[in-house]
Amino acid sequence: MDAQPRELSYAQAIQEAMVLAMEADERVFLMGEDIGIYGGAFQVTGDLVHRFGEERVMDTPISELGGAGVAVGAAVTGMRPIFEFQFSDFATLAMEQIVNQAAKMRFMLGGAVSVPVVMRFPAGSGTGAAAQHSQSLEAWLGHVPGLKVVQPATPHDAKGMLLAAIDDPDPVMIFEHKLLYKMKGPVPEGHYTVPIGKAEIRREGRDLTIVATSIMVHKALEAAQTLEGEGIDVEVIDLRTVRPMDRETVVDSVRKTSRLLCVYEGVKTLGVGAEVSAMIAESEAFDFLDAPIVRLGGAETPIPYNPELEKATVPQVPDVLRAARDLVKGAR
Amino acid sequence: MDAQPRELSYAQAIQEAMVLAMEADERVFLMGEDIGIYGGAFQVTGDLVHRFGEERVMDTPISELGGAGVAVGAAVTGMRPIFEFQFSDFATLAMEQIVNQAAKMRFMLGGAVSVPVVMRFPAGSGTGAAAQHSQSLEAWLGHVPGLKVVQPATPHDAKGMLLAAIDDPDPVMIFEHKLLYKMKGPVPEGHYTVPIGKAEIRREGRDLTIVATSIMVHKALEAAQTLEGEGIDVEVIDLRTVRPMDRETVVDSVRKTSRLLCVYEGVKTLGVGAEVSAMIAESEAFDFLDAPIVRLGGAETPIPYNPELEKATVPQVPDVLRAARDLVKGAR
Amino acid sequence: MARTRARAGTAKAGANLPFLYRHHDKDALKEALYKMHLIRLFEEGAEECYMRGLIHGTMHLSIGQEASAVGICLPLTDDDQITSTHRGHGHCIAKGAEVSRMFAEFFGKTTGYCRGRGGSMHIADVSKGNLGANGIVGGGIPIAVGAALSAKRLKNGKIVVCFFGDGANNEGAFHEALNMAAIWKLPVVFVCENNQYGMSTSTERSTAVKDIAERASAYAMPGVIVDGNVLSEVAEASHEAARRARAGEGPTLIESKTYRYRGHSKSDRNRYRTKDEIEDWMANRDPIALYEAELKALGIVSQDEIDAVRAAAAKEIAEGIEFAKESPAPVTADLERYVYTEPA
Amino acid sequence: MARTRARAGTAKAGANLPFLYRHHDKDALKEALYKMHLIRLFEEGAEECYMRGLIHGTMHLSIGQEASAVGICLPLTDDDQITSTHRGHGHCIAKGAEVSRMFAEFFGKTTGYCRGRGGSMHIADVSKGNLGANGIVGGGIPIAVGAALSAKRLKNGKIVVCFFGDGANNEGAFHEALNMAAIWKLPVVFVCENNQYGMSTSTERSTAVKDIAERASAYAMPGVIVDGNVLSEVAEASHEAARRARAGEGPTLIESKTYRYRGHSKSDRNRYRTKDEIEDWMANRDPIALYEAELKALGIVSQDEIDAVRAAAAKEIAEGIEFAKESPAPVTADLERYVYTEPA
Ligand SMILES: Cc1ncc(C[n+]2csc(CCOP(=O)(O)OP(=O)(O)O)c2C)c(N)n1
Ligand SMILES: Cc1ncc(C[n+]2csc(CCOP(=O)(O)OP(=O)(O)O)c2C)c(N)n1
Ligand SMILES: [Mg+2]
Ligand SMILES: [Mg+2]
Repeated sequence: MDAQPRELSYAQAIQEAMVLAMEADERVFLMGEDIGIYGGAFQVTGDLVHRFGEERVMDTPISELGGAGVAVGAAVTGMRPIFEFQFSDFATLAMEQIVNQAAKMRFMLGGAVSVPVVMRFPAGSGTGAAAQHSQSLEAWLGHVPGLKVVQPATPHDAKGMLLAAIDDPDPVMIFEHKLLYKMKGPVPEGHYTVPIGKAEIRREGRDLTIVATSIMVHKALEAAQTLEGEGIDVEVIDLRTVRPMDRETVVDSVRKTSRLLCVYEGVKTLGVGAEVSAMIAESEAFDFLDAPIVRLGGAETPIPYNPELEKATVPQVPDVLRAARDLVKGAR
Repeated sequence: MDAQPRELSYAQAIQEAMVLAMEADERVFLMGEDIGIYGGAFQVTGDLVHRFGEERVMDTPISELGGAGVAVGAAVTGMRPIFEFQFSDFATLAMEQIVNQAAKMRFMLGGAVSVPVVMRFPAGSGTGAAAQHSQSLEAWLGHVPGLKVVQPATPHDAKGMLLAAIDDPDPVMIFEHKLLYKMKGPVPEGHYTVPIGKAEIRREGRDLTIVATSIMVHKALEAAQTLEGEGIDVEVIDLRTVRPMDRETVVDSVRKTSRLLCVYEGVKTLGVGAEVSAMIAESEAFDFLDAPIVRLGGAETPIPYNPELEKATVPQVPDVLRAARDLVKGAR
Repeated sequence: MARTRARAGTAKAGANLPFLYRHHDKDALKEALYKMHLIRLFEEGAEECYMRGLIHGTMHLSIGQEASAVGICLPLTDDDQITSTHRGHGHCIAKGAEVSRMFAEFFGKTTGYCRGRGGSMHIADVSKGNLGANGIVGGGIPIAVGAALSAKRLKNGKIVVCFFGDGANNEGAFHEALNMAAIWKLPVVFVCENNQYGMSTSTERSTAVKDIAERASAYAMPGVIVDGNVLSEVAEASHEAARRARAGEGPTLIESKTYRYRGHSKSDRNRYRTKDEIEDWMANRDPIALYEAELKALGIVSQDEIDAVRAAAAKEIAEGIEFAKESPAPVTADLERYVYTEPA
Repeated sequence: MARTRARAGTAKAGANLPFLYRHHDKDALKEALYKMHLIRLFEEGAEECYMRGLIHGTMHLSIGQEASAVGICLPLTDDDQITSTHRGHGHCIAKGAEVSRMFAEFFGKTTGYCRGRGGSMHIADVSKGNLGANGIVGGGIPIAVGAALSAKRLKNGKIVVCFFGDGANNEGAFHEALNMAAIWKLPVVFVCENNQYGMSTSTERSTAVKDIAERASAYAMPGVIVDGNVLSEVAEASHEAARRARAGEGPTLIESKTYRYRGHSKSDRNRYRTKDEIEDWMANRDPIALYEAELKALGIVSQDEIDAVRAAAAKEIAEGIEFAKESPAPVTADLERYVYTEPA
């Protein structure tokens, strides 16, 4: 290729997806706290209110439960809302509408309706915002039939998965890691979609499979680079979707590498990695396993304010390196 | 033993624990919707309001978020509230107070306070109450550091774990399966506790370990009985606690039996069995595994109203039998 | 703060008649009576089927509240939408659903409105604008506001009626939703059916204000109190609220004071209220009896006609139950259908 | 509905003086001034440390709102309790916290009130009755009601003050909590610090009523509006609400109208309000300037004394920052401490 592909930040990529969808479809609109003139807590909506007006870039009062419910009600009656939680932690206020209503309405009504709502959740730690502004709660929603749950790790996927979510007739929950918003990467122009439910092999390798999610994909790739120098050939899979999980891609990889390491930021216990591990332990890949399945997840603690403690709470590159080496060398 | 041990229903056992605690400690009180004159949706509080008065058996308005928050505030300032959710599904309205406040307050304040609140969640399907009154959400709370989460399976444990929970300085979440409330079993008189964090081996066996939770313990035991006749010797572990999970008991069992089946009612994906499986797959028991770790969990659907569909949604005894036979015979 | 509802009619013959009789012709008045009977008989039929083990689960009957459901829905078109509650059979019928498909749903059959997946607590008829009952107290309130937002954005002329109970008015969802409806001036009518108890808890014990309509002032919207057992009063308030909504004047909160005869659900021992209280309502304030007496006193409908209306409703109910019985049950192979939208 | 606050004093010398000066002696008046300066200087110090990279994360400064925090806390004892907000530094100082340990917390040190685990958004001083700031808008409101329930049950004579912002008044938690406080007549004072914006969203755009105090009527409790920049007005309303709470008369809602000078947090570009608006408040309604002018006009405190008060506050701040800098940081080995209560 000659031309350098265009680079956008993750936040810009999301914004571009929203612009394309709003231009293409009058029914698409944005709701959330301070997404208008303020541009969103993370400047994802930016100046869109000037372009599309207050009716399509709607500031809501600080009412997460009601706001999510309004989005659900609008979705079920013909609109295509994209609801931004200011921080994913505030989903705790809206679980009723997300889980009891959005996820189940189609089923409870025997297929009479669809609920094409998209919800965006800025998630994760690393900003010094402490325990109530740093959680990774994707595992909760991944546990809920009726929802689709994704965690794009790159600007490319952030745009493509959001466009796929908007096209999707069912509720799609998008977890965006706050530290990724400023990350840049190639993003194609125009409309394209990245399928929900398909993992992506970010790096091929033979010795070990690392399944990572969201920001951990980049830490895994960084570790893989270092490990390459040590003669350890790592395959890195970006899980991308929590529900429905891409069993096939992970199974195939583990059949090849015989070793599996799951790296995720959410609390280790009952986090996404628990499902990846269990999915493999009951799959046909089990017989190919040469070593225990290891998980690197968040510590069993709320996210602390102090920056050193905060970093120690979630997996870092050295942790990945250590775990990978131990796994490959059988030094457990 | 000569004297037949006294039998109580699961609901009576819980009530007895509350009575003992309220008699022993003025600070213990009950809060919840319709727990007073109505006696609670499942008659767990029964006539207690007549005995202890409306101040200690407090009917709340239909305000789950606020009610849970009041319990948290009371706990942190010297009282010992026991908060009853009418159905565990309504926890979706109170996740903010449970997860952001109760679970994290001690940590966020650097140890300056404790939050000795007990919350009770009538959970599970089987009553024809459909998708919004039948969920099993223990995995969500099991994912949250700062909480302790238990699922007593017998009247004995329902009383003993509730008493342990009331004594506990930290927030304890108790998931009670609605279909267990009427089940009878031996319950010792007086005060005793069943430790939080300890699984219980309900039946010893050599061929296969079944880790079951809540009502599934009884289905597993029933299946084990049948399998015994087929020459399959099953060890049944009642997990009892989701957080902190008893690693040791399960690891020891799997080292002995080499096979693990997890049986739980919650949605399979990211349910409690995912953690049990992952815990074993990364443990020293891995090397002893002779077969994949199999999970029988709830179907990937909301709970349907129709009773046949409803039954098909969660594991039943024949499902356990089938899975156990397949596992032991290697017929996967 | 509660406002008075009455608006003087222009002076003409019949100007002193209650609202209902000024605005509706005999056919419509008979149709309203038919629906009230249909609801009452539906509830009684469902109750009997439940007792006989034909219906499982739980159900919440609205016997005694028929004027509220029917009166509120009178000014609505088939395109207008409602959100309903756990006590939603009456709303569903008032909005035009077929009782046969409702029974089929309670029997868990594929011909039911929810194909047997929802049951009583999720009864809906989207084709007639009923977006569904709700198992979550207050769960439908924000959804109604969202539906009203759609109507405003899509400029489709629809309005939305949001039913909920007195108990629901203490949920945070009520507060958040009414505030948003007000600031955005949405075409929605909030109808609090105050039957004086949320399960066992009386409004005195649960709610800081005496009249729930008082809370309307916290959202700068009109709050109206009506006797929910008097069809004309309910219809008049609904008419005016619907007019406001259609005219873009924003939401209204109607408090419809009524009473449920039966227990909260099938497990209720009725310990929180006296037999006398129940009997007083049944004997002296029954919405159907009140309406029939009025129709007769005004010489609009005769007793014979009333009997015929009731008999026709009874026939529809009996046929509906038969239909439900004979309908097929879903097969477990279809368990995972309708969780997601099937690709077209 | 908002009530008038003023209560005529009994006729005696000084009866026409504003409330504050009738009820507090010179020492107390100077102490209040000291606290207001301490808050202002604390915020400025924290801001500077943040700019210089000594503090990370985010913070919400209460510059401009000093009279509200100090005036509300005036009638409280050390045993009384408060719940605070994300904009909670002022409340914390007004309730008696040491600025050194607050700075230490912001610096993430073990000597901080939260041992470095909480930071600005969770600043607390339980020893002085501050149950903590809260990162969740509205999160502290039900907790305050629970604390008031404890006080009532334990009969310990404590009252609870619950601070929250105008934005928080649209959360469901506000509604549910105020209703419960009212029906149970709990000893709690709700203080809505209406600084006219929730982040970027003005109350006009977010809230259906003009005055948040109007919402008190939805909970049958008194609603009081005060000029939150006038210390005496705030103190008078707080005094009366505290009296009611102590007397078992139940909760009060105080709306304290004020203004924040700084952006919502460090990432705010102030696009939703004009520079003129900000400057007008700073020039003409500054709470410290107003109070100082009054003290001087009434001849209670001289300019020299004021200067000395300010200098003393500045010294305390400088020493606090030094203390924080020199304090030790937590070690990562302790990461999992304080998640659960350690066995005694
Ligand atoms: C969020 C939630 N809380 C509690 C319940 C249990 N519940 C079902 S109906 C009901 C009473 C509702 O009272 P009200 O709103 O007055 O309606 P009514 O039953 O009187 O028609 C309760 C407590 C529920 N379904 N949802
Ligand atoms: C539940 C929740 N929603 C949103 C936020 C993000 N947020 C933090 S402060 C704030 C504005 C709060 O406004 P207000 O209550 O008026 O307090 P102020 O900042 O003006 O002091 C918002 C939206 C949050 N922290 N918690
Ligand atoms: Mg009611
Ligand atoms: Mg504000």
